[in-house]
Amino acid sequence: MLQLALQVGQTAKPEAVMFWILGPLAVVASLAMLLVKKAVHSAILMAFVMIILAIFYIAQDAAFLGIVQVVVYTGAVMMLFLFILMLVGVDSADSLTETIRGLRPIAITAAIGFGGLMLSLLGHATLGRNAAGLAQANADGNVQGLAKLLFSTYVWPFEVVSALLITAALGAMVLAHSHNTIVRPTQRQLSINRFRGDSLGTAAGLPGPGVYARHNAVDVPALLPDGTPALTSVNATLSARGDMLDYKKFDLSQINTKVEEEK
Amino acid sequence: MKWLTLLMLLPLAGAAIISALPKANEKAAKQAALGTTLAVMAATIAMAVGFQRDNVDLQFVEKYSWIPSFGINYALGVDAIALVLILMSTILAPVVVLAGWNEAHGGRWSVKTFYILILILETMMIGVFAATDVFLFYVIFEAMLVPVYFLIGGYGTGARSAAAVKFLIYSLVGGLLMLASIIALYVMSGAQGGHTFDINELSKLTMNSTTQNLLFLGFFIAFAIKAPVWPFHTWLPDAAQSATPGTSVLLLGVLDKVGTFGMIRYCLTLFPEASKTFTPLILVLAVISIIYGAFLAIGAKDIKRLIAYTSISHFGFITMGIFAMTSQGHSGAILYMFNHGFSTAALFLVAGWMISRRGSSTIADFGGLQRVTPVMAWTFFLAGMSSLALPGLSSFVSEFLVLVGTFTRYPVHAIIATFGIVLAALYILIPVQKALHGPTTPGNENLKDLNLREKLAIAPVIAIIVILGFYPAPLLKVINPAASHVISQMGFTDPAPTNGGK
Amino acid sequence: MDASNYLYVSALLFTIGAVGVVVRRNAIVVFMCIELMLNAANLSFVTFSRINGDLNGQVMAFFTMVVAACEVVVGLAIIVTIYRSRRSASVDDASLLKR
Amino acid sequence: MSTSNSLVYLIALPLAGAALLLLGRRRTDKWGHLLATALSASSFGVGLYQLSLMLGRSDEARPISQKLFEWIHVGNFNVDAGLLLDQLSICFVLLITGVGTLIHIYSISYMSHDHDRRRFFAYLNLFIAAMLLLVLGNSYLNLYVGWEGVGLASYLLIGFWNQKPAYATASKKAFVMNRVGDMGLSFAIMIAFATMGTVSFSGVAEQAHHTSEAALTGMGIMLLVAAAGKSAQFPLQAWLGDAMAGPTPVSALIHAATMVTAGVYLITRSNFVFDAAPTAQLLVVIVGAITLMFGALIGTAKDDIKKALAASTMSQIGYMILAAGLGPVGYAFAIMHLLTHGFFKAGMFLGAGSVMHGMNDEVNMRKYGALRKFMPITFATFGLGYLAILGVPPFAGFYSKDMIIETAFNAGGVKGIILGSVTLLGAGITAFYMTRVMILTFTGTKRWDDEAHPHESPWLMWLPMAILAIGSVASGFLLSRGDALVNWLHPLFAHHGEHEELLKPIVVSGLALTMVAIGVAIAFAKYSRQEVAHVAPENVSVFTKIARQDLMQDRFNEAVFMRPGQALTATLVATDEAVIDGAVRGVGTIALGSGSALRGLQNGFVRSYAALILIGAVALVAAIWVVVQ
Repeated sequence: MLQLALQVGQTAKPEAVMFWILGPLAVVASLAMLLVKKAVHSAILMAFVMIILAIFYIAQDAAFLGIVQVVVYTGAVMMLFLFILMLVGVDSADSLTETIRGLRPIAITAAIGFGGLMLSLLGHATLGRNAAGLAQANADGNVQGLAKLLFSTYVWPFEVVSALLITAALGAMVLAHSHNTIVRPTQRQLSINRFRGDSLGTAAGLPGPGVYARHNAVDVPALLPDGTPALTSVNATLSARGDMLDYKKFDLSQINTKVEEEK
Repeated sequence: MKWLTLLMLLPLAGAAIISALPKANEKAAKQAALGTTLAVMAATIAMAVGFQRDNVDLQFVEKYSWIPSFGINYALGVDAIALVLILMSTILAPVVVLAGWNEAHGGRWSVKTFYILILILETMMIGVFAATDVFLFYVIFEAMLVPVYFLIGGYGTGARSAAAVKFLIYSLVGGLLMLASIIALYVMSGAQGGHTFDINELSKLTMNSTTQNLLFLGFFIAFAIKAPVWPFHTWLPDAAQSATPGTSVLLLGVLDKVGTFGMIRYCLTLFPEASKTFTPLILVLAVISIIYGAFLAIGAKDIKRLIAYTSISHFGFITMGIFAMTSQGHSGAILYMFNHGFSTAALFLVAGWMISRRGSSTIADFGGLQRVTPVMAWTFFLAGMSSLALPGLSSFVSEFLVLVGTFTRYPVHAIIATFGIVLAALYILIPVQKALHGPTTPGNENLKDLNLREKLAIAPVIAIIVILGFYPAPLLKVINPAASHVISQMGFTDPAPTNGGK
Repeated sequence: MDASNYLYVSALLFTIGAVGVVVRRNAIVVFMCIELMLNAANLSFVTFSRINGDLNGQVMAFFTMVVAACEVVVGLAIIVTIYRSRRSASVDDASLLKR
Repeated sequence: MSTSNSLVYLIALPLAGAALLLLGRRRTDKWGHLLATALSASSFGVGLYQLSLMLGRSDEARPISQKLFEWIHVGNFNVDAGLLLDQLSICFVLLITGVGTLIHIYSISYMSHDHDRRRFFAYLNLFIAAMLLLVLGNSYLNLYVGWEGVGLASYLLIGFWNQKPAYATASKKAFVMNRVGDMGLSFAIMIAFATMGTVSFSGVAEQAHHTSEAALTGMGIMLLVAAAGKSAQFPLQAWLGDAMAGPTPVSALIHAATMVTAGVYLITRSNFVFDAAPTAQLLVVIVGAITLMFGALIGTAKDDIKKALAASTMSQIGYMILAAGLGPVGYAFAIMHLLTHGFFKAGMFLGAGSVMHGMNDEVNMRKYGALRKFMPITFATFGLGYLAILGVPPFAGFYSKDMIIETAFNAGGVKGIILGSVTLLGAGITAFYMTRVMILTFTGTKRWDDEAHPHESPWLMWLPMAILAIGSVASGFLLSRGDALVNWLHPLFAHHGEHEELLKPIVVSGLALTMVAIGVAIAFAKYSRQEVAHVAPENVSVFTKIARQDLMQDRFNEAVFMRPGQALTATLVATDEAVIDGAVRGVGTIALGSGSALRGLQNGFVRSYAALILIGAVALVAAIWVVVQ
């Protein structure tokens, strides 16, 4: 017994160090994922958590799963996320202010309750005190062990899951395939719209950023001849992301008064 | 010959024919409905002739396996009680069709649909009395609500949708309680030698008194709502007020009888001990129904509501007769069910004609009808006299039997209930005075008297009321063996004359 | 090193993921949170596999991954479709369930 | 008991008439009244034929019966529709059909201007049939059918002119109060069945000896209630005065001669019950005595001739009930008074009808006066009836009423003295108010308006009056000659030896005549010597005021039954709406409310659904936690 305990303690030491560093990191990263404002940041944090989990798998004698985790999640799934993010673009609604009244306190209370109860339950459970370890099961190698199970006991679910995967791929294609519900306007149509539209203001095309302004950066709106900023001159994505500079600073009227005061 | 199945199929066939008719040809639909109901009536009478009246077992028995994995059978059979009620239903059906010839106009759906619903309802009316499999009974018991719901909600007047929903919900609540009891019976039958829904098998179950009491209540409340017994009655006046007169006749005359019929067939047979336990309570409810219904009828301002309240009073008598556990009370109650069907039918039909002529169902809007429409006034008066149980008319025999039968075992209840006959005089004579007597109310001078169709419709009802008043023996001879059989099954014998303790 | 520590981490991650699903409005982030919850479950599976000394848990985790991948593919496709018609990836905007 | 097949015709003939006339409707307008009269007369003929047969048999063999058909047979409750004709019923049969036929004849003329005459005759025939069933039924239940049947006929006839709301109300009142009495009869039948197992007269008579006094007393009291309802006895007397709303022949037939005496028949018929139940018997006597005085007092204050006569009827029936309550010695005298009363009161009612006929249907006696000259025949027949009711020898009332007074005194002890005094006093008051009626109507000066043209009635009307007047004169003498009626009825009643004679008949007659003389004298002094006012004077004593209002009987009923009843009805209607239906609707409201509250959760936001799932998960884990702990 003592022998065993010592043995476990010895072999476990590096793992413990690893765990105590990476475990909190994973938790913090996932919390951060929850709290950051931008979806891109969330995605990066998510990838981070997943890599940590891959490490955990490997540490727990699940080498194959660890590799798969890196390949599938951090590789494929997270790329997919980022790809979609880029496709969809950023959204002005993506703020952290709650719109459904009372939902956030309820969610947090429930989550605390859930987490607390789970932890308490785990604390009371009597498992894991003497982990059996996978030495025996992985005797022929982890991949071989898994393969044996997958292609014997779990062959039927395995096939079903493969079918699911194919169906999902097909489904995604069908769903994402655009039927051009909105007819894409032709060059001619766009031209007509420009000149026959409500105002002729757009006839010459959208103003470029920074014209007449004190800055000519892309995130600063141009100023119209009367001194008012032309908001359309800044790229819509930038304004949606909130990356547009505060144009009030560059308002002509403000500039003029400042100049006069300097005199 | 499979009489009962034939009886049930006939109206369905009629309904199928009507549904095949063109929608525009309303007259053909009416004629087909009348023809079908008359055929059913003839078939029922033919079947009744073959009934052996001294045989207390179920007769015309049919049994086919329906859902074998649950032991559910399509099992039919009638005893005298069911026979009498089926007879009443099938006689009333053509009367209702003929009397309410123009009832379906102005409904939400077509005239065709109205008669299809009526015929489907007739099938169920026969089935509900003939079913001997508890599950089959339950299914029909609930399915009956559907055509009635549409008849009230689609063709009624006033707040018809609300009334229909109220009726439906009340009945469903009762049905739900009954279903729970039925499932419990089924489960227990499994534990005691094989799952079954057969009423004869179920009546042999042994169960402890608590179980029996609870299951009894499940059944009884369902039937008390149906009947309706105070305090489960408030759906009836609303439904009767909103429904067309013909529907009301079927509702009060036939559907409500399912309640009292169920008390005999299911409550007493399946739970004899619990029935005895609850008898004091039920008798009190019955007496309250009698008096309460009568008072409300006196206070009613709407003629249809008034009739509905009188029925509550009458159902109190029937319930009291059933639970008095004497052969007089029992026979009286069964006879009362039959008679009440006709006297209420007469009242409702004539009231319906009065209302359709006047365009109002408020009693105060009528007046002096005896001068204007003597035949209609007379039929209403006669129907009213039957309702107040005037000797010489059919209701008297049954009411008096119930009272006498109750008196021998429960004198106090009988005495209080007898006060109902004074109240009955009031609740009939007050509307008679307001509607038929006095000076003719302005607007009523040109009302038309009954036409030939209406006379033809009401004549058989009045004839039955009068003939059975003087000569109820043919019916009593059929009912008596069955009634005494139930009483002896329950372990009761009629109290012997006491000679006042001397 | 007590293997059940992984379970604690798993529970915490799962809880955080659950909160995220409820609180965040961007559909993509919601999906990420769901992935987080699935991963937390996977961690539990792997840990239990280790505790029990057999590979069944790992097989389960493997299946979970595949299913999760399917779900992400379809889910993101749905998001794209919705975005195309509504110009928004907020889950609150798609509240048609109410009607 | 021998059987007969012809009893049914007694009832069937008038019943067929009623059915024919009612169903035949306008087609029978021309000859309906003649048919009805003929059928009533033929029924009388059958009665006479039965009497002749009966006279030819010995005492024991006289009752005959007929079973018509099986009626109600359930368990040991067995009632056949059966008829019984014995010495008692034959008296009634002849009275009903005889007087009935006369009144039919009278009505032919009296109702000739009414275009609903056919309906009137149909009702009359219906009444005759029902009344015959009442007296011929061989069991209480059969009697009950006739009992309610006459109630129905009475209702229809009182309300014959029901286009007048007051008349319609009067008919309803009569029916309802009768129903209270009917309820008593129901109870009596129930008690009979529960205690003796039979409801036939012969069965109850047989079983009465074996039955406890308590049960018989109960039954007796209930029979008394029934009799009080039908015979307008205290405390169910209030309907009779209003019943005068019906046409006068109806008042004569139903509310004087026949139907209202059914109570006396019931008590006499049930002699075996009352003989064994002294308490019930005593109550009968008390009710009779109270009603006797009650009716007499009301009679003194009424200006409406028909109501005065109605009050007198009530009072005279009080005499009969009182006599019937005195037991075996009184039954025969009750019946005798009933028969003679049938003649003279019917005659007087017809006379009143004749007066009204000549006076444009005026009923207020203060608007009559000096009619003697204009309607001599009416005056003569009315006068003979008047002498009969007063009990002046040798008119009918002398024989019958004096017998009752004598029997009352002979009851012995304090009871005898009280009863005797009451009957004597009643006789005096009767003399007073009947004299008042005579004076106000026929003598004095004329007080009618110029529109009235009093004239004698046609012969169809005065002929029945004349025949009844002959009856008023002779019936008493004929019935009491050699104790004819007493001996005739003797076999039906039990006898407990001879009663002792406390007062000699001659003394009683003397006392009675003295009282009558005093009454007549006061009436003369009050109404003949001085001018009669056209309208009833207002400055009268409080007693007169109370008497004019029927001794507050209506006020009492209103205050004790009607108002609380109406209040109860209103309360129950409101309660039904608010409480019982309210409870049901409350359940519905709760369901709806909780539904709409829960609907808030279904806000369509995926995230809130997710939150719910989370809460569910918490609950699940919490449950596990609880189980594990």
